[in-house]
Amino acid sequence: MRSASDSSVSLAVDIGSVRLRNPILVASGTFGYGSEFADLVDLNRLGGIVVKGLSLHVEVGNNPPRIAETSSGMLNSIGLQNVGVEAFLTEKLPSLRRQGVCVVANIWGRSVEEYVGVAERLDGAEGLAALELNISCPNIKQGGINFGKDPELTERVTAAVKAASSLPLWVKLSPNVTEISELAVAAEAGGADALSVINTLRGMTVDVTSRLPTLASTFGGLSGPAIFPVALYMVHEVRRVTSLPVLGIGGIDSLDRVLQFLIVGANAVQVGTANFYDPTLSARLIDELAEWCGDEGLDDVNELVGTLGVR
Amino acid sequence: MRSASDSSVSLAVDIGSVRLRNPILVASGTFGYGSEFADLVDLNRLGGIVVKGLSLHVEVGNNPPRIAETSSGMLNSIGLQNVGVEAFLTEKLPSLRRQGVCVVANIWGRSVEEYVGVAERLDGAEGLAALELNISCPNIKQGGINFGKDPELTERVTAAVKAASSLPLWVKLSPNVTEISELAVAAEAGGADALSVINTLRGMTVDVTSRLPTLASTFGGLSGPAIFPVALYMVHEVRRVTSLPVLGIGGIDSLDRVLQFLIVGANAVQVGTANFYDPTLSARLIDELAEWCGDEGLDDVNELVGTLGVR
Amino acid sequence: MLPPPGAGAILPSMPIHDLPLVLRQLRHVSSQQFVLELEGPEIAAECSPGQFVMTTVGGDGDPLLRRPMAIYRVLRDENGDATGFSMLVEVVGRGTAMLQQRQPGDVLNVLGPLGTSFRIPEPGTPAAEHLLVMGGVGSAPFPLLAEDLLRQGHSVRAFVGARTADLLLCVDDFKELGVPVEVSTDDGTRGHHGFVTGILEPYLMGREEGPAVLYACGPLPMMHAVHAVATAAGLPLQVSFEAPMACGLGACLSCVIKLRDGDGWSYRRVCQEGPVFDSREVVWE
Amino acid sequence: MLPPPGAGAILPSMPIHDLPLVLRQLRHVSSQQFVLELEGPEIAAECSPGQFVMTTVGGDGDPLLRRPMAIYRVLRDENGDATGFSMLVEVVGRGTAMLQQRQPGDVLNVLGPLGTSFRIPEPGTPAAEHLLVMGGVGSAPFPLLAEDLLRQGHSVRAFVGARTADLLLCVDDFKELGVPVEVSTDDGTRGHHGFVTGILEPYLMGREEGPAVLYACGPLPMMHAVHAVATAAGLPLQVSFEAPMACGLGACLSCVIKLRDGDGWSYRRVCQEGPVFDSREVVWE
Ligand SMILES: Cc1cc2nc3c(=O)[nH]c(=O)nc-3n(C[C@H](O)[C@H](O)[C@H](O)COP(=O)(O)OP(=O)(O)OC[C@H]3O[C@@H](n4cnc5c(N)ncnc54)[C@H](O)[C@@H]3O)c2cc1C
Ligand SMILES: Cc1cc2nc3c(=O)[nH]c(=O)nc-3n(C[C@H](O)[C@H](O)[C@H](O)COP(=O)(O)OP(=O)(O)OC[C@H]3O[C@@H](n4cnc5c(N)ncnc54)[C@H](O)[C@@H]3O)c2cc1C
Ligand SMILES: Cc1cc2nc3c(=O)[nH]c(=O)nc-3n(C[C@H](O)[C@H](O)[C@H](O)COP(=O)(O)O)c2cc1C
Ligand SMILES: Cc1cc2nc3c(=O)[nH]c(=O)nc-3n(C[C@H](O)[C@H](O)[C@H](O)COP(=O)(O)O)c2cc1C
Ligand code: FES
Ligand code: FES
Repeated sequence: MRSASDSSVSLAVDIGSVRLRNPILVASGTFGYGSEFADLVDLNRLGGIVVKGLSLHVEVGNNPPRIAETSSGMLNSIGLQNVGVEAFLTEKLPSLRRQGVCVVANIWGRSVEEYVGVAERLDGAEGLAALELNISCPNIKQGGINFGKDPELTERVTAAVKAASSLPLWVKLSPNVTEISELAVAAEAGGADALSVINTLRGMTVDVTSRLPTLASTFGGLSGPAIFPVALYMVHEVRRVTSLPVLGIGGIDSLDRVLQFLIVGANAVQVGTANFYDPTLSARLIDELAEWCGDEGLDDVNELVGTLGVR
Repeated sequence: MRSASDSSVSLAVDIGSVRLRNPILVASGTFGYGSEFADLVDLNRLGGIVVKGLSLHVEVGNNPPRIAETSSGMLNSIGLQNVGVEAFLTEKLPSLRRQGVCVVANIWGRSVEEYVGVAERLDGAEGLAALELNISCPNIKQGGINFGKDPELTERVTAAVKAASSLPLWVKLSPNVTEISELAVAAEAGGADALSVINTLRGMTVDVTSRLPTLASTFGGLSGPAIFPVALYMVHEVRRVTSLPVLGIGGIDSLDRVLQFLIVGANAVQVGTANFYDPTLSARLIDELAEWCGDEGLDDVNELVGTLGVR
Repeated sequence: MLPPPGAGAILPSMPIHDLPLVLRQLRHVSSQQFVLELEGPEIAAECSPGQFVMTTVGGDGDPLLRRPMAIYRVLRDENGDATGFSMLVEVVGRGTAMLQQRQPGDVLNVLGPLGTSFRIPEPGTPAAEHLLVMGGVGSAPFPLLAEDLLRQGHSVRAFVGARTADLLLCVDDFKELGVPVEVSTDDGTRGHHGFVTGILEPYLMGREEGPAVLYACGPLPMMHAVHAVATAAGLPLQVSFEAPMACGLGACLSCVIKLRDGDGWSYRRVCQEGPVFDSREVVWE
Repeated sequence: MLPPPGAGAILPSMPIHDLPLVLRQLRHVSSQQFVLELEGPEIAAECSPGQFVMTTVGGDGDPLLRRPMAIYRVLRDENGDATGFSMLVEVVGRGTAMLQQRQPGDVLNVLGPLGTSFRIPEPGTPAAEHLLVMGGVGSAPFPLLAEDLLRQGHSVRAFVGARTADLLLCVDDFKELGVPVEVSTDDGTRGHHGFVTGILEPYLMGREEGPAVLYACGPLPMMHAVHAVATAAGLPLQVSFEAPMACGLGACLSCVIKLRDGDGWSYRRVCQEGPVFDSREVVWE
C-alpha cells in the first residue's frame, strides 16, 4: 500500500482557469473565514476555502435560535450574518493571502445591484481565486422571489456579476427546485465558469412544548449527511446538461462520499456541516484520497471524475 | 397521569367525509396490504392503512437492488410492483373488510386513462374508505413528464379520477418541486378531498467499488427520518394555501414528530419507513398520543391541529 | 419427497414476535466472525432451521435498518427447553461491525422467526442422505438443520468451504453432532484447495445409489455451482438466498429474486417466499 | 481590576486540540447527573476556569453534533501534573442520555479548550472577596475557578442553587477546598427555600465594605436576577452563557447573543467572545 503522502498521485484539479491543489474544499458558512480552524487544519493544504457569504455591508443576521439538530442533519437560519466585504478585505483576506491559502469569496445580495456591488468591490482583490454566487436569496425588488428558483433571475444575476468582475465565477445552485438542470443551464447561459451543487434544502422543525418553530425565523436550511443522496442526484442531473466544472456539496462525511461525487462527475467537492462535528475531516480526506487513488492504481484523481458505469 | 387507554381523550379525526379512529395511518408501500403486519399490530386499531400503490395490471417492478441505506434514511426504487387492482379486490380487500380495517387504496398509472381505469374498478368496492392518488409518476403520453411536477397535469389527473369515482379522493404530493403550494392549489382545483404530503425525495447513491449506482434503476426515493424537516416544511407550505385536510408524511419515528405535524396543521399522519425497522411503532403511537393529550389536558386531538405559534 | 416447489414452509406458520432481547454472550470465532447468544424463549421455541431474524445492531436508529441474520443454534436449559438462540455473524460492513461491539447485557430488538425453513422429510419418511453444502457465513443455519435431520434418523454430511482456514465455520458444531465434515479453502490453507464443489462432486461420484437431498447456502456463485452439480446428479437442492432487506415481513418488496413462473418468471420476496427455495425454481443468471 | 469589558480571555490563547480521549470513569452524583473523567493531559494542562469543550456523546455520527460541556475539574497525578479532566453533566435530552451510557474505556472525541475563561485578577492584585453564584449544572466551572482564586490568596464563597436537594452540585467540592457554601432549593428540601438570589442578597447586605467580584452561571432567569442584584450593589459580575452550538470554534455563527455595541447592540458568539461575558455588556431582555 502506498503512503498517504505518496506524491506520485496527482490530486490537482482545474475548475476552469483555477488550478486547485486538490479537490477537497470547505463550504461557505461552515469554515468561517478559515482562521477559526487554523489550530486544527493546515489551511494551506486544502483545495480551497469558500468563506462565509459576504454582502455589501455588515449583516447582523437572524435572531437566535439559529440552529436545530435533525436526524443526520441540522437546520440553520444564520441569516447570512457577516462582517461585510470591506472588513473581509482589510481584516480577513490579507493573512490568508500571506499564507498562500486558496480563497473563494461567496457573495450574496438582495438585488442584482447589491450582488454587483460586492463583486465590483472584490474585483481587484489580490489573493482571491474565484467568486461563488449564493443565489439562494430572495430578490426584494421582485416580490421576494428567490434568485435561485427562477432560471431567468439566475441567468440575469449571473450575467451581471460576470460583467462586473474579472474573477472566475462559480454559481451555487439551490436544490429547492423542480428541475435543477434548468437552473444549471441558466447559470451557464449567464456566463458561469463553474457550478457549486447544492446549497441547503428548505426545512423546519417545531418545539412541541412551546408549539413554536425551533428556529426563530421559522424556516432554515437542511444540511449534513441526511441530504447526501439528494445532492448526489442533483450533481448527476447537472452533469447531464453541462460540461462546466462542478463542485459537489452536500452531506460529505467520509472519503466514500467524496468518491461518489467525483464518480458521478463532480470535479471537486466542498465539505460543509461535517466541519462542525469533525473539524479535521477536510485535511484527513486529502490524505485518504491520495492513498485510495494509489491503492487503485490511479496516477491522477481526474481519471476518476465522471466514471459512473451504467447498469 | 392518565392511562394510555384513557377513553376520555377523543382521537377521532375527519378527513373530509371520512372519519378515522385516530390520526395515525400507515403510508403506502411501507405496510404491504396490512396482513404482513397482522402478527404484530392490531390492524383494526390503526387510523387507516394505505395499501401499496395499485395499478390496472400486475406490475413486476424494477430490477434489484431496489434499496440502499443512507444516513437516517433509505432509497427505494421498488418500481411500483403490485398485485394489480383485480387481485387486490379478490385476495386482499375482503379479509381486511371483514376485520373492519380502514383501508385507503393508493393508485397510480402511466396515463390519465390508466389512473381512471383503476379508480373506476375500485369505485364500487365495499370496504374502501378513500383513494389516494400517487402522482409521482411519469406520464408516458407526455414525454415522461411527472404528473406531480406540473400543476396542470396534477389538476387534470385529479379531476379525471374525481369524475370516475365516488370515493373520497386524497392526492399525494411530490416534494421534488419548486413550490409545493402550487401543486396543492392545483390538486384542490381538480377536486381533491384531502392532500397527502409528502412522497419521497429524489436521490441516488453510488457503489464506489463497482462505480455503479447502488440501485439498479440509478435513482430512487429518499424516505425516513432524514427527510422529516423537509416534510414538515412542506405541510406548513400546503397549510398556508388550502383548508383541505392534510395528511402529514415523512420521517415519522416518534410521537414528537407526529405532534409536530399536527401542530403545523396536518389533520392526520402516515407512518412510513419506520414500519420497516420498528414494526410496532404505529400502534404504540396511538397509545402515546392519547396519553400525551391526556397529560396536556386536551379532550380532543383536533384541538392540537394547526396551533403553531408565531415567534 | 419434497412438497411442491415454492410451497413455503412445511410447518404451520408461527406468529412473528418483535422483542427486546438481552445479549447473554458474544464469543469470537475468528477476527471477523463471532457468535451472539440472545436470551428469550419465544423466537427460539418456534423457529425452524433456515429461518432468520431482523435485528437492530445497537445504535438507536443508526444504522436505520435492521440486519437479517440466520438463526444459528437454539440454546436450551438442562430440561431441553429453549431459552434463547444464537447468531453467527461475519463483519462485512458498518452494521455488523457495530454488532461486534455489543456487550453482554446489551439489548437488541429482534423480529422473528421470519421466512421459510428448509423443508425436511415428514417424520416417518424412510431415511435418506442429506448433504449440507456451505460457504463462509452461509454455514450459519446448517447445524440446526443437521440436528433436526439427525433426530429423524437421517444421515447427514457437511461440506464446508471458506476463503481461508481461519474463516471455516461450524466444523466443530458438526463434529459434536457426529456429522462427517469435509472442508475446502480457496487458498488451500486447510482441506481441499479450491471451491466447495471440488469436494462435493467427487463425493457424489463415489457414493452408492440411494436417495439424497442437497442443501446449500453461501455466496451466489457457489450456490449456482452447487445447483449445476445437483442438476447433473439429478438430486433435489434447496438453496438459502440473501438479499438486501428493509422489513423482513414481505411488505417493502425490496428483497426480490427471480423465480420461474409459468413460462416466464416473476419477482418473489426472499423474506417471505424464501429465504429457502427449491433450486429448480430459481432463475439462475 | 477587570480588563476592559468584552476583551476576551486574559490568558494568551492556547491552541485548540481535537483528540480521542479515553473515558476513565463515570460516576453518578444523582439519578440525572454524573461526572465523566477523561484521560489526556493536552486539554487539561492548558485550560482555564470557564472554558469548555465540544464532545461527541458516543454514537458514530448520531447525534450529529457534539455537545458543549464546561471543564469541571483538572485531574492531576501525585506530582501535580495534569493527566486529564472531568465534566459534570446533567441529562436533559438525547445526547446527554447517551453520554450517561458510556463505559470506562470508551473513547470520546473532544475539541478544546474553547472560549473565554473567567477573568481573574492578575497575580499580585490585592486580595478581594469572590462570590460564585450558581444554579443547577451551571455549577460545573466553579470549583476550578475557586481553586485558582484560592491559590492567589483571595477569599471565595459559593452560593449554590438547585430545583431540589438531590440536584445540588459541587457542594462537596467547595467544602474540600474550604470554600464556605450556602445553598438554596426551589422546593425548600435543603437550605433556603427559594432562588439563589434569596441567599446572595442578604449576604451582600450583611457583608463589610471592600472589593468583591461576582461570577454567575445557571439558567438565564437566574443570571438575569444576579445581574440585577450586582447592578444594585455596584459590583462587577461575570456571567457564563449557554447557547445552542454547532462548531464551538466561531465558524457557524449559531451561538450568538446580543451584546451592547456603541449605542446599539450586535450579535456576538458565545463560543468565541464568550461563554464568559461581563454582565454589563450583555443586553438583558
Ligand atoms: C436471510 C438472510 C440471512 C442472513 N444470515 C446471516 C448470518 O447468519 N450471518 C451473517 O453474518 N450474515 C447473514 N446475512 C447477511 C447479513 O444480513 C449482511 O452481511 C449484513 O446485513 C451486512 O450489514 P452491514 O451493515 O455490516 O454491511 P453494509 O454493507 O454496510 O450494509 C449496507 C446495507 O446492505 C445490506 N446488506 C449488505 N450485505 C448484505 C447481504 N449479504 N445480504 C443482505 N443484505 C446485505 C445491509 O443489510 C444494509 O442494509 C444474512 C442475510 C439474509 C438476507
Ligand atoms: C459553553 C457551554 C457549557 C456547558 N456546560 C455544561 C456542563 O458543564 N454540564 C452540562 O450538563 N451541560 C452543559 N451545557 C449544556 C449542554 O451543552 C446541553 O445540556 C446539551 O448540549 C444538551 O444536549 P442533549 O442532546 O441532551 O439535549 P437535546 O435537547 O436533545 O439537544 C438538542 C440540541 O440542542 C442543544 N442544546 C440543548 N440544550 C442546550 C443548552 N442548554 N445549551 C446549549 N445547547 C443546548 C444540543 O447541543 C443539541 O444540539 C453547556 C452548554 C454550553 C453552551
Ligand atoms: C451554518 C451554515 C451556514 C451556511 N452559510 C452559507 C453561506 O453563507 N453561503 C452559502 O452559499 N452557503 C452557506 N451554507 C451552505 C453550505 O455551504 C453547503 O452548501 C450546505 O451546508 C450543504 O453541504 P453540507 O451538507 O456538507 O453542509 C451554510 C451552511 C451551514 C450549515
Ligand atoms: C419501499 C417504499 C415503497 C413505497 N411505495 C409507495 C407507493 O406505492 N405509493 C406511494 O404513494 N408512496 C410510496 N412510498 C412513499 C411512502 O408512502 C411515503 O410517502 C414516504 O416513504 C415518506 O414517508 P417516510 O419518510 O415515513 O417513509 C413508498 C416508500 C417506500 C420507502
Ligand atoms: S424485506 Fe421487505 S419484502 Fe422482503
Ligand atoms: S458554535 Fe459555531 S460560532 Fe459558536
